[in-house]
Amino acid sequence: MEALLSIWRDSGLANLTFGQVAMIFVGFILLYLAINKKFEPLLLVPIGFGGILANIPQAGIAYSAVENAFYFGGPEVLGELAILLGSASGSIAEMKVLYADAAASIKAAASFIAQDSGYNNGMLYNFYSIAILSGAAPLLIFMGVGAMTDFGPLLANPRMMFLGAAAQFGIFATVIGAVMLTAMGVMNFTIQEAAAIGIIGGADGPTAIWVSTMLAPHLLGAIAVSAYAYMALVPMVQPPIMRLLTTERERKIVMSQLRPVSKREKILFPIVLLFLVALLLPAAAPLLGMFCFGNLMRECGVVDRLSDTAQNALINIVTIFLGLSVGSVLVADKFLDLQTLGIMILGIVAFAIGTASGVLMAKAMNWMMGGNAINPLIGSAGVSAVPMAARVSNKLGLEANPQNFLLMHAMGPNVAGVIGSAIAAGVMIKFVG
Amino acid sequence: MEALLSIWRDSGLANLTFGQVAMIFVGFILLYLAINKKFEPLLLVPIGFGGILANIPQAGIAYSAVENAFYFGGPEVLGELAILLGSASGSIAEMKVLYADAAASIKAAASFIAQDSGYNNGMLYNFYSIAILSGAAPLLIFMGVGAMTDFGPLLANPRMMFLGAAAQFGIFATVIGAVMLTAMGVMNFTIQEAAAIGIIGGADGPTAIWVSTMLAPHLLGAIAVSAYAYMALVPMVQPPIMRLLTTERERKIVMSQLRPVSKREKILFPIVLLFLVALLLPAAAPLLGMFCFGNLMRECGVVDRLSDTAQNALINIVTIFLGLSVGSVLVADKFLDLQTLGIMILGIVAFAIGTASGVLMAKAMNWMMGGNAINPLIGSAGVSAVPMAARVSNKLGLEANPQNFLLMHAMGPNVAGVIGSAIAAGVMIKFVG
Amino acid sequence: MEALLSIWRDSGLANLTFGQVAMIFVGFILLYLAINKKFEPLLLVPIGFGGILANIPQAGIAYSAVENAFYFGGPEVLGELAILLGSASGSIAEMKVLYADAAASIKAAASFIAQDSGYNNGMLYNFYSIAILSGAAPLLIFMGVGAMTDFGPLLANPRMMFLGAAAQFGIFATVIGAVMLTAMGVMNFTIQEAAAIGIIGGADGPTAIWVSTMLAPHLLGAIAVSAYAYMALVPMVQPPIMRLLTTERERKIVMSQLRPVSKREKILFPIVLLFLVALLLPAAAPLLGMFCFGNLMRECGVVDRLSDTAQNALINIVTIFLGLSVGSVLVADKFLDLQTLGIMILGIVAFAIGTASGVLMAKAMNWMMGGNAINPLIGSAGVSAVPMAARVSNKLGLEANPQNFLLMHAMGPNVAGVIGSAIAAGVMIKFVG
Amino acid sequence: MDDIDIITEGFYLLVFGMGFVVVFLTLLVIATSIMSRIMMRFEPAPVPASPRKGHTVAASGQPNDQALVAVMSAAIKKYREDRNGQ
Amino acid sequence: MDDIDIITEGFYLLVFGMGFVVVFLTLLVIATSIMSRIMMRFEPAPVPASPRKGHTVAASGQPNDQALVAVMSAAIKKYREDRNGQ
Amino acid sequence: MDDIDIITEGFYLLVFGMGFVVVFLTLLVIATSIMSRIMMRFEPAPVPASPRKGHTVAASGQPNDQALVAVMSAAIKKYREDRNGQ
Ligand code: NA
Ligand code: NA
Ligand code: NA
Repeated sequence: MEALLSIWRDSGLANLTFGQVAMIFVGFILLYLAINKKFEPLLLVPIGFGGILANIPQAGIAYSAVENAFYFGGPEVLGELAILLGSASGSIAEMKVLYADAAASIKAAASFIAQDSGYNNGMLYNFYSIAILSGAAPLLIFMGVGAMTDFGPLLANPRMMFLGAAAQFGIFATVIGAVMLTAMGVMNFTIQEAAAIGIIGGADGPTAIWVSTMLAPHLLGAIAVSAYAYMALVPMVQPPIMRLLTTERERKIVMSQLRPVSKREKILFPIVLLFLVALLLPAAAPLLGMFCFGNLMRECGVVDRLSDTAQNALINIVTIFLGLSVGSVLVADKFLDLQTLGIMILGIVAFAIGTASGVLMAKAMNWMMGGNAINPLIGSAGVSAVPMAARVSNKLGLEANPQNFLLMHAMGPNVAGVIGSAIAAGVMIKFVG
Repeated sequence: MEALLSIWRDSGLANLTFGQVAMIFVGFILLYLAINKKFEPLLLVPIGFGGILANIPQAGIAYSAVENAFYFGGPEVLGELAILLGSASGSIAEMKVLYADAAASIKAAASFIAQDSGYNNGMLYNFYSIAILSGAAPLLIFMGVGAMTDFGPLLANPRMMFLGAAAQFGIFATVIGAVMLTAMGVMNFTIQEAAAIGIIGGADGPTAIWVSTMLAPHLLGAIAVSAYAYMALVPMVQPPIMRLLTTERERKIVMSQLRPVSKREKILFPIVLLFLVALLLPAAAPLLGMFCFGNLMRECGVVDRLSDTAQNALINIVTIFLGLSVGSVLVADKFLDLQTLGIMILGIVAFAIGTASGVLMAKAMNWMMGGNAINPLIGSAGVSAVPMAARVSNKLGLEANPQNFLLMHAMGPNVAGVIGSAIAAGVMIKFVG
Repeated sequence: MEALLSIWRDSGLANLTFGQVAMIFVGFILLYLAINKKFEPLLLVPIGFGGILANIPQAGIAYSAVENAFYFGGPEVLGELAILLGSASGSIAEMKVLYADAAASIKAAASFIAQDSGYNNGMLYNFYSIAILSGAAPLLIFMGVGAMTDFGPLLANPRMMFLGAAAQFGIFATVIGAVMLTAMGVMNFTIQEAAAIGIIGGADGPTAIWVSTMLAPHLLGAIAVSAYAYMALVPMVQPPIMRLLTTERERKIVMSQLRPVSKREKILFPIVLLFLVALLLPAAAPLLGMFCFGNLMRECGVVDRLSDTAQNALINIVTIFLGLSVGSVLVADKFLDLQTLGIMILGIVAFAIGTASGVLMAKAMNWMMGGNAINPLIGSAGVSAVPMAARVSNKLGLEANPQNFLLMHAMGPNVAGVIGSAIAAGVMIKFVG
Repeated sequence: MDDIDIITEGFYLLVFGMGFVVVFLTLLVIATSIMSRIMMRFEPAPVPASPRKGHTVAASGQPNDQALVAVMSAAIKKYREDRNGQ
Repeated sequence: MDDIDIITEGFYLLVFGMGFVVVFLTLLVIATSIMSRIMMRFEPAPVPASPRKGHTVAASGQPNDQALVAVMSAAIKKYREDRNGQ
Repeated sequence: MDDIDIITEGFYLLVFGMGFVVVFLTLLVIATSIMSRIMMRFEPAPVPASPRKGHTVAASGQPNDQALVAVMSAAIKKYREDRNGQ
């Protein structure tokens, strides 16, 4: 009887909180979007599933050993932790606050106490420590992305870089938006949080995760989910903005064919880029360094087996762990918050502004150069979201003129956008990190 | 001369103990079984080789830094450790006992002392910490197995689940066996040890490793070896039991063809399963959660590259480390024990009972439903051991009736057995963990 | 304005030291050699790139948390570290020395202090800890190399082992060279450093890295770079020596065809080798153990999927991390040193002596056996550098006699050289480690 | 007394453990059947009970397919070996 | 005061951040152009602007190639499944 | 004195180290030969001295094989690229 009762007492059903139900529902929505709507499934399937696992009651899969001791520990272990943390009341709420602010040595001691009482890090917490807390996973993803990126179209027409720069305006405009909402008392973001939210507008998942790990780790879940969700929404969000800001005639502009690019140029480009980053913005060096390393492996032609692995086995493995880890922070008290709503709204605004800035920059460049060399539709590809944004440009170009293939032309600003967001990320970390 | 002497003094030959010789011999037997008899070679080759490496005298490959200091350290480091551990006698035997029971903070301090004297974790000990102590390896294997599992046959006939349930009786009957042997004074198992031994009867290697890591880590070697060895013995152990419990006529039963199963059902099944686990038995959530995650990646159709990696590169890498790590605990003082003999005997008994229970359950189902819908030969497949047990069912079916292909029908109970053992594992951890 | 100044103050350009410029230049040279000259690109591309990343000013990518606190920390964190380390002057130079000699527990405490002030391990430092400090990466590379090695030609003619032994004379002669330079006051090497430098002559990258990690970690960069660079130089360094020491007639010797080798012999060979290592030189057991494990996986025929992974995904992943990690120690104060020059010179001498010893040993064997069974050109392959050295033998054989295919014959001493260097490595660690 | 205790515990484990396994899998049968029924209403059963991993199955009557795979697997192996060795 | 502070900080970030992005990418345009010009002097542009990853591109007019790939990918898949299952 | 010490150590290392390498490999020659002899009694040498990794070897007189591999490797590469890009 006692046993039956214990089964029931410790079952998920008897311990389910409203927050957990809500977050499991959020997880299902992410899985639905990923599987049925094909929203960035490579990330959203693991994130959604990780979110569900993290919210299974009583399982503590996403908690550290100390958190597990807090939630499931008896009076003995809680008493020891209260003494260690200097908690007067001994209430769990107070201890959690004290623990969050404790010195690293105190945290280590708390972990030892928890382990001595049989509480261990949950599996997803271990993944989170290794993949995200260490900063390794976004960097390795970026290495793989570098190994998958062909800078040929950008090298053939380097001025496209300006479109990639302009589209980052969305990032900084969003920071202002977040700051304004705070000033107006609607939301309450610190400048660090505002900066991390702005990066969503960079349309680059790993960059957003990397920045928010450093500037606002408690918002990681909301930011990562927004970033990937909006990257998937590119084909819906961008076209109306692009149509609004361009004339039919502009959309019909046929661009001149790209010049061939030599192998040597492709090999040297990641080195030139690394060189500039090293000299001007060391804060962006880890992210762009790994990106350039991946790209050099791809282009140099002598380490194809490493490049293959970086693009396949390694990036897939890291994606699985990164996705589950991001999912592990989708817990009710961090996610079900007015802030998350603010982040979602600001994120989409960032996106829209970035898209508009790119298109307007393309028009400005035509105006400045006094010609019609650039179809403004490719400006929107400057937000990154490779290769989706470039495909959107191509699609709208074909609508206006069935012979107008913009894909290759749009790949230039598209990959420039990746560089642009990484630079913006470095600036954020440098200024407010 | 001194140098020559030192070479000899520190050579393996001069330091070989009987236990090491015996364990190296055990390692060779495992390699022989794996290579010549094809006994689960993917695990038994690394386990056997790891066992040999762990028993090389003077190399300390499987020892932690502290253990290496105990075995090879001079009086100075031993003195420091004795003070830390509060050992009155300063004998290594006493210190080992004190160390095993020490608080986590003391263990960390002991490790610092050992490192300061130049003793480091052996390579296999590092693998063991990362793969097994953290609990990661069995979970990742389960993710890969999930990605390899097709639930179609089970979904086409969900009642096959009862066969997978019945076969788990072997697990619990074995617990009783272990308990009885203890009560009779023949062996001396705690209830935790009995539970961990019982799981061998689940015929599922990663589940057995995961449970014994939590309930009886000192028996890990014997339990893992038994589990994999008996999984390999399925084609020998099961047929006589199956023939004994069935009539020729029963064995000839031809089962009706399975209905087609839609893609959607396959996508939803891992979610339904996860849902039930979350609500009813959170203790099984890490194991079955990863299993469902792997299966969802397989079936959802939008993350094929992740599913491929989970089934190939990742599971292979984890298998290498898991195997070597299990091998690293095959040391004389833990393995060459009467308990190991008890575990081997109880394991095979568990297997036999599980097989019999599955077959009898199939007969009972026929009897209850008043028909001949189920060929009792597929009941034995409920023990898991995918896909070997299902092949055994198929083979015996063909013997009785050369037109009777039972393979697909047996896959249902077979994969149900995997779920059943994981649930049994969760119950064990919940009740005695 | 303040912000612009801060951007400038923290930019790479404003902080670049001469040492960093020089080391970045070294990185570019390594990339050039790897990409344009195909010098062991699989290692030298990641090493070169890692070297550049490690020397980006202000980024601290290759520093530990404590080092980052030293270089970038304010007076508060430096004050705390000075108290912890017992530094009277509080100067960074003094603290670095004290930290290097501090007990492991003090180092852990310093790391906590640094983390509390917001300083973290750089990415490359994390890779270095996991891949090299733990000793894992060279061992996993060796496992992969084992899985790629075919011992057939050696088994067909085991006496070729003597050539692999003779070529290791280069290793020990180099130790004498280093010792002599020290005695003459030209250089200043300890016996540990001399031993680590000697291993360069073993022409085996992972072995050299493994040994120098244990005997002379501060020379790791120079030793690893020399080892891989000279392996790439084999086709240039060896031929003149080989021509000098052989007559035209000797080079024309056609060797009798190799006997067929059975699968069983190939399976048993790694076990025999492991057995000898375990009995005679446990210090070499981790390295040769993993090598034998890889080879057994290759030959046993029942774990092909593990063998494939060890030869592809796993070794590629480890190579990326190992290369970047080695690159991370290419920092000015460790590399731009007279010692590095000494290491480069001694390394090439080791190589030359090893080549000569192999060739002379082949001639001696012909003389002792009173025949012309062995073409002395294959003696040089005994240095290892698989398969390049064997190809060099083949090429020179074809030059002398266009029908004389020595490749397979040279593969015997070639793989014997790998075993020989690993044994030499074990002896070094045993005697001076 | 210890002996009796452990026996009691063992039987508890047997009864509740086995009971739980049966109850759980019964609920899974029910949940799966409901799910399948709902799904079949939407989509009337297209895919045949996948012999995706059916090794023994074969019998798909396409010897060419088998031969092609055999040729290819050999060729791929050779290609890989050549590449590895370079 | 806090509100004003954060607004100031936000605008600083906007001005300096966006300014830095533009300056950096402008320098990158210049550096890339210089690099390309130097390279083109050495090697007069061989490789066509690689559609290496161009998915939509195709149109290489070789249906045989496509068909071969399709046949092979299917065969490889089957081969792998068979092997995995063994 | 230090200098003399390190020279002594160096020579010790030379003599004992090189000696050990030679002794070890000699024992390995002996052990391998014994093993091979025993094995050959059981199984009289079937597999030809594997040119499994022999890159230069070829000369197996089967140009078709080579061509097939070449075609296939190209096709596989293309297939992978297409897939990666999707
Ligand atoms: Na962007
Ligand atoms: Na089972
Ligand atoms: Na060598």
